[in-house]
Amino acid sequence: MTERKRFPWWPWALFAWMAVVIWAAFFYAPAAKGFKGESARIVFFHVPQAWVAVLAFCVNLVASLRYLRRRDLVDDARAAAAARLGLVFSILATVTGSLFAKVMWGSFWNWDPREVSIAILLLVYAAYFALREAIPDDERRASLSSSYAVLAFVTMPFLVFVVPRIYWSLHPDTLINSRGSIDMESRMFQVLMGALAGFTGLFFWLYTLDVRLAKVGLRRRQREES
Amino acid sequence: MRASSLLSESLAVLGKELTSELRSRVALNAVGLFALTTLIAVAYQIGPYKIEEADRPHLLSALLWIILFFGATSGLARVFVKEEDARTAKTLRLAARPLAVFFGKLGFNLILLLGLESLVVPLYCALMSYTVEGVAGLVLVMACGAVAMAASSTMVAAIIARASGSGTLFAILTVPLALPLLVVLIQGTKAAATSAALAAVIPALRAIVSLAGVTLVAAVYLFPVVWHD
Amino acid sequence: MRASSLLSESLAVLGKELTSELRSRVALNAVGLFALTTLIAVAYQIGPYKIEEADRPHLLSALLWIILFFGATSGLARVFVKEEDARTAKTLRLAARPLAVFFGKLGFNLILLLGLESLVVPLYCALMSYTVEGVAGLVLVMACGAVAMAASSTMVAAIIARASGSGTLFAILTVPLALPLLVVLIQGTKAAATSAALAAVIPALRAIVSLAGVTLVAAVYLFPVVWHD
Amino acid sequence: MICFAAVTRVRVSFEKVGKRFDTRTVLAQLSGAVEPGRVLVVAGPNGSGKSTLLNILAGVIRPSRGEVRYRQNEEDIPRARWFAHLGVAAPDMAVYDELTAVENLMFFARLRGLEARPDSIGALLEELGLGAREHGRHVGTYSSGMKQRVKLAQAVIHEPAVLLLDEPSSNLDTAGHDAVARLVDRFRSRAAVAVATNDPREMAWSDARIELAL
Amino acid sequence: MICFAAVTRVRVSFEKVGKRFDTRTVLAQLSGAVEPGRVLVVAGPNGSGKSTLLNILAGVIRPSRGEVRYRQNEEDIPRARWFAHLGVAAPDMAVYDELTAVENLMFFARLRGLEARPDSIGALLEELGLGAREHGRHVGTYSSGMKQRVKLAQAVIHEPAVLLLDEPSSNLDTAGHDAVARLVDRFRSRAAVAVATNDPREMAWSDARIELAL
Ligand code: HEM
Ligand SMILES: Nc1ncnc2c1ncn2[C@@H]1O[C@H](COP(=O)(O)OP(=O)(O)OP(=O)(O)O)[C@@H](O)[C@H]1O
Ligand SMILES: Nc1ncnc2c1ncn2[C@@H]1O[C@H](COP(=O)(O)OP(=O)(O)OP(=O)(O)O)[C@@H](O)[C@H]1O
Ligand SMILES: [Mg+2]
Ligand SMILES: [Mg+2]
Repeated sequence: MTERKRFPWWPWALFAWMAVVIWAAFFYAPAAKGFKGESARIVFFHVPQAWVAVLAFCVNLVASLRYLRRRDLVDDARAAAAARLGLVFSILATVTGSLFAKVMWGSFWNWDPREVSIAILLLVYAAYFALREAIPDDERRASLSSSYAVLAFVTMPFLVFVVPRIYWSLHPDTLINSRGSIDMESRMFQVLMGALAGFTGLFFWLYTLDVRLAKVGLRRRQREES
Repeated sequence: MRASSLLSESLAVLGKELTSELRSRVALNAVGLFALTTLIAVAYQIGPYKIEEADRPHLLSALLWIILFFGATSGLARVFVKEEDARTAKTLRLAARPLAVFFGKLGFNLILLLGLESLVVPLYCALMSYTVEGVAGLVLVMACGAVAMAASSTMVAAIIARASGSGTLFAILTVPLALPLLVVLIQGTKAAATSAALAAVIPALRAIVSLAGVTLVAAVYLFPVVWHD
Repeated sequence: MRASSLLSESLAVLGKELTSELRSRVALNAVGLFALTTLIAVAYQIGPYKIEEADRPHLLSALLWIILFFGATSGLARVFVKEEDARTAKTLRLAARPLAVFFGKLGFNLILLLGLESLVVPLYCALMSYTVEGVAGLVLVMACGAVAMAASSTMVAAIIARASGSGTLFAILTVPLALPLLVVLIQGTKAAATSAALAAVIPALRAIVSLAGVTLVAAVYLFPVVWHD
Repeated sequence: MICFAAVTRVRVSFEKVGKRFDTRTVLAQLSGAVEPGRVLVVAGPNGSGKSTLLNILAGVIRPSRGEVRYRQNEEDIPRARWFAHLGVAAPDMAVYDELTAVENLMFFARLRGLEARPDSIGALLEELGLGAREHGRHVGTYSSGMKQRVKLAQAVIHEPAVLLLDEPSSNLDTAGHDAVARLVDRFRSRAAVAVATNDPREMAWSDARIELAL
Repeated sequence: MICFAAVTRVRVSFEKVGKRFDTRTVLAQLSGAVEPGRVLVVAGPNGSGKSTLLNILAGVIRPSRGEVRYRQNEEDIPRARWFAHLGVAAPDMAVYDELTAVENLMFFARLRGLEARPDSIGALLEELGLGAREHGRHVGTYSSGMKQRVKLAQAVIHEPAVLLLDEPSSNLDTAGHDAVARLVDRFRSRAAVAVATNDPREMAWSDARIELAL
């Protein structure tokens, strides 16, 4: 098992990478046209955070389905860890988004469909944890929260893709627009891709940490049992 | 033979549900009366205000669905919580197939919702002077909406009932799940209110039906897990 | 000596209520989350619409109270229904003085309501950009309103719990009782929102306090009858 | 636990008590008394009205006819004060699942105006056969017999002058049954005790007996 | 009542079954079997894990370790089909208060795919000692012993191949106790029966016995 290795190298590489990305976001990338002042630089944080949140909820879904199939409590710990990180990154995306919105649209909160979708998403996963809190028994907690996660995920596409399109929105379109091309200055694009990779790495680092911690707890309990 | 006996068992559950609710009497029309009082409070406090003509269709359909939704949640959760409270859940769990229980309870909730809608919607239109152009479209939206809402709330009620029994948790879990549904339902109702053509509600209807379908499929897969834990 | 022991017994009931709710954890913040989701649903659907400037203070305070009211009813009924469901009601009935039970449960509901208000009101003001001139006045209205609402809903919860046990019935009975209260509360909130002077809320406050007083006196007189049936 | 009720002697008498549910007469013209210092056993087949009688004596159900009186020193106690002298355990009563056994009993003691300390409560639970290592667990996780013990402790924590026990040893094992027998013996001398039972072993506790018929 | 289960013989075996709640081990490494044609009595003091074992055998609780198997004609029955062969009565189960005894049993019969007629249900209730004049009343108004009889009827209405009874004669009078003894005897020959009990009289029914300790 990897627990033996005290100092895996890649978290350090990750830190270095993130430092470079942060530097690049402020000094390498140019200020974007069509945005007020230097405000566009927040995109390098806002977009990766939103992306990681979506990724985390996908990981949560996969782990939940796996739990339902194999009934291994480690999968439940994986699902919980992913949901926890998803919650944190959605909050970060909301905070950076609303800072952005204050600059661009003049108010922190505008009831833009994008904002509402993410608020609902936050509630869904807050409810997920409220449910987990409510169930004392390990196995029952795992199977019920997995079921809720699957049910919640089923409505996610409607939140993220359908609802923002039904309503007129202030929020920019997706990166890959309807013409199938990418409209972005190339240095900006490089930094954004770098940030995406960095935040994804950050997510997986935190995720493995959390899962390992949960595994240790599970194993300690198993030892106590025998 | 499997399918036909599933039907008969589901009907047995539905029948049990109906007799036992009709006998305690309160629960059934409680939902209706709750919605009614809410209706009056809303109509009394908000009704008299002249909402801009352009905002009317949307605002009024939003209010209507908020009332229906709260009326429904206060009743729908009962269907499983009741079993846990009365300690009949274990008896039922040991005697019935999960899917028979799910479809029976779903049927009951559906009947409750349809009854609620046919009580509230005409009254609301009258009290708030809400004119609906496409009545056929509205009926379709209401019917499909009831199916989708019943499916998701039956499922959530089952989860709740097993979670150390708190009726209030129901709301927390359903409301965010139901919001996307609410949004498309409001769209559909608005479309029905403003246009007599049936075609106007088709986009919303498509979204409602697919949400209902997805929820039902997920529920059929998940309910046995939740029910047998 | 009678009075002081009544106090200590009421505190015992309140303490029991608090530990048992804190332990099941969900129920307490459930009400909060429920109100939160409601808040979002309402703000999302109604918030963006520009309501005429003249109508704003009234409409917004009406909406605020409707949200608070929904949030509260979903939680307050539990306080007695729970006892009947868990079959602890007979035990409590045989061990405690009716008034100790009443004041203990009233205290619990009051804490719940005050917590709900301090969560919802600031958020509502922020989300709906509802500017309040007289903050002190608002706080007074909210506090007195909580007492009045807790008194009437505790009483109704007791009636409900004995009436062949349905939590939903609670809502039916509270709403008509609460309508006059809601009206004066909305008045008071509106007054606090539009005027910084504390004097502006005095008339509404007087009405609220007297309504609360009347409800409390009636409850103290009626509760032992309802409780011992 | 020192308590005002320990020194009082209350006599519960019922005269021509009858109870009808809808069209069915469950009790008819029943008279008798629960005397301090004696154990009254109420026997009879299932459905004969044992629990109904105990509920009437406790004031939880009003009789359709006849009258129940609590007398202390030749004076009638008003109905609203009965509960202070009364300890009851019955199959349709429960204690709080979310509280531990000790918290439950602390609560019931405070309701009766007692200054109960956890150790005296612990002693009472031990007397009923619930070991100390269980005291800190939520009652909701108890087995049927453990719950029954907590329920019995709740009935006697304030040393009531009148003790009404409905099927006190249901769900209990032999050790539990013996503990209840000892409990009844302890109260025999200072309280008026009534026991409704289906268990032949409990009939032996009786000083007086009412046999109900279907 | 003719039923597919009447001719099937199901053997329930459990191997190295253990159950932990939080940090407490209730059952550890327990093995054994409920054999068709025999009555297994599960005895032990309150809180020793009798109900937990029965719940595990019924599939209501998952064991923390070990395994339960239902075998019929040398073939394993999948967990999802256990319930069709199973009849259970336990203190933490109830039937529907708002329905009458007959309606309750009609409901449970339909759930099992049986064509139950009211008269055969009436006969079953009479066998358990619940007279015909009570059949039409809501179970909510029944006495504790009458409810127990309906619960037992629910457990056997489909002539299950596996019968799990937890404290079957709690709340019952002597006549009721005899009726349960007769019921167990009737099932002894054709079903696998397990009885968890605190009542010394019921120990005598055993062909095999598991004694649990605290
Ligand atoms: C509170 C306010 C905001 C929230 C909650 C928010 C939320 C989100 C979310 C959830 C995404 C991911 C969407 C997806 O993957 O489909 C996203 C992407 C994005 N947001 Fe925001 N946002 C906010 C404000 C803003 C503002 C004010 C701007 C700039 C004017 C902005 C620019 C972008 C861009 C350029 C993307 C990338 C689009 C894509 O590739 O999908 N956001 N935002
Ligand atoms: N609320 C009620 N409504 C109608 N009938 C009732 C009600 N309560 C009790 N009964 C009936 O009164 C009769 C006596 O009931 P009771 O509970 O007193 O019997 P019991 O002697 O305690 O029996 P058991 O030994 O089974 O506990 C029963 O037939 C019962 O069905
Ligand atoms: N859900 C649970 N959580 C924690 N502990 C539990 C749970 N269920 C049962 N226990 C504990 O497991 C032990 C065994 O319980 P069980 O109900 O099996 O006992 P039992 O032998 O049936 O006792 P009785 O004769 O009193 O019915 C008890 O100590 C009980 O408190
Ligand atoms: Mg009885
Ligand atoms: Mg047991």
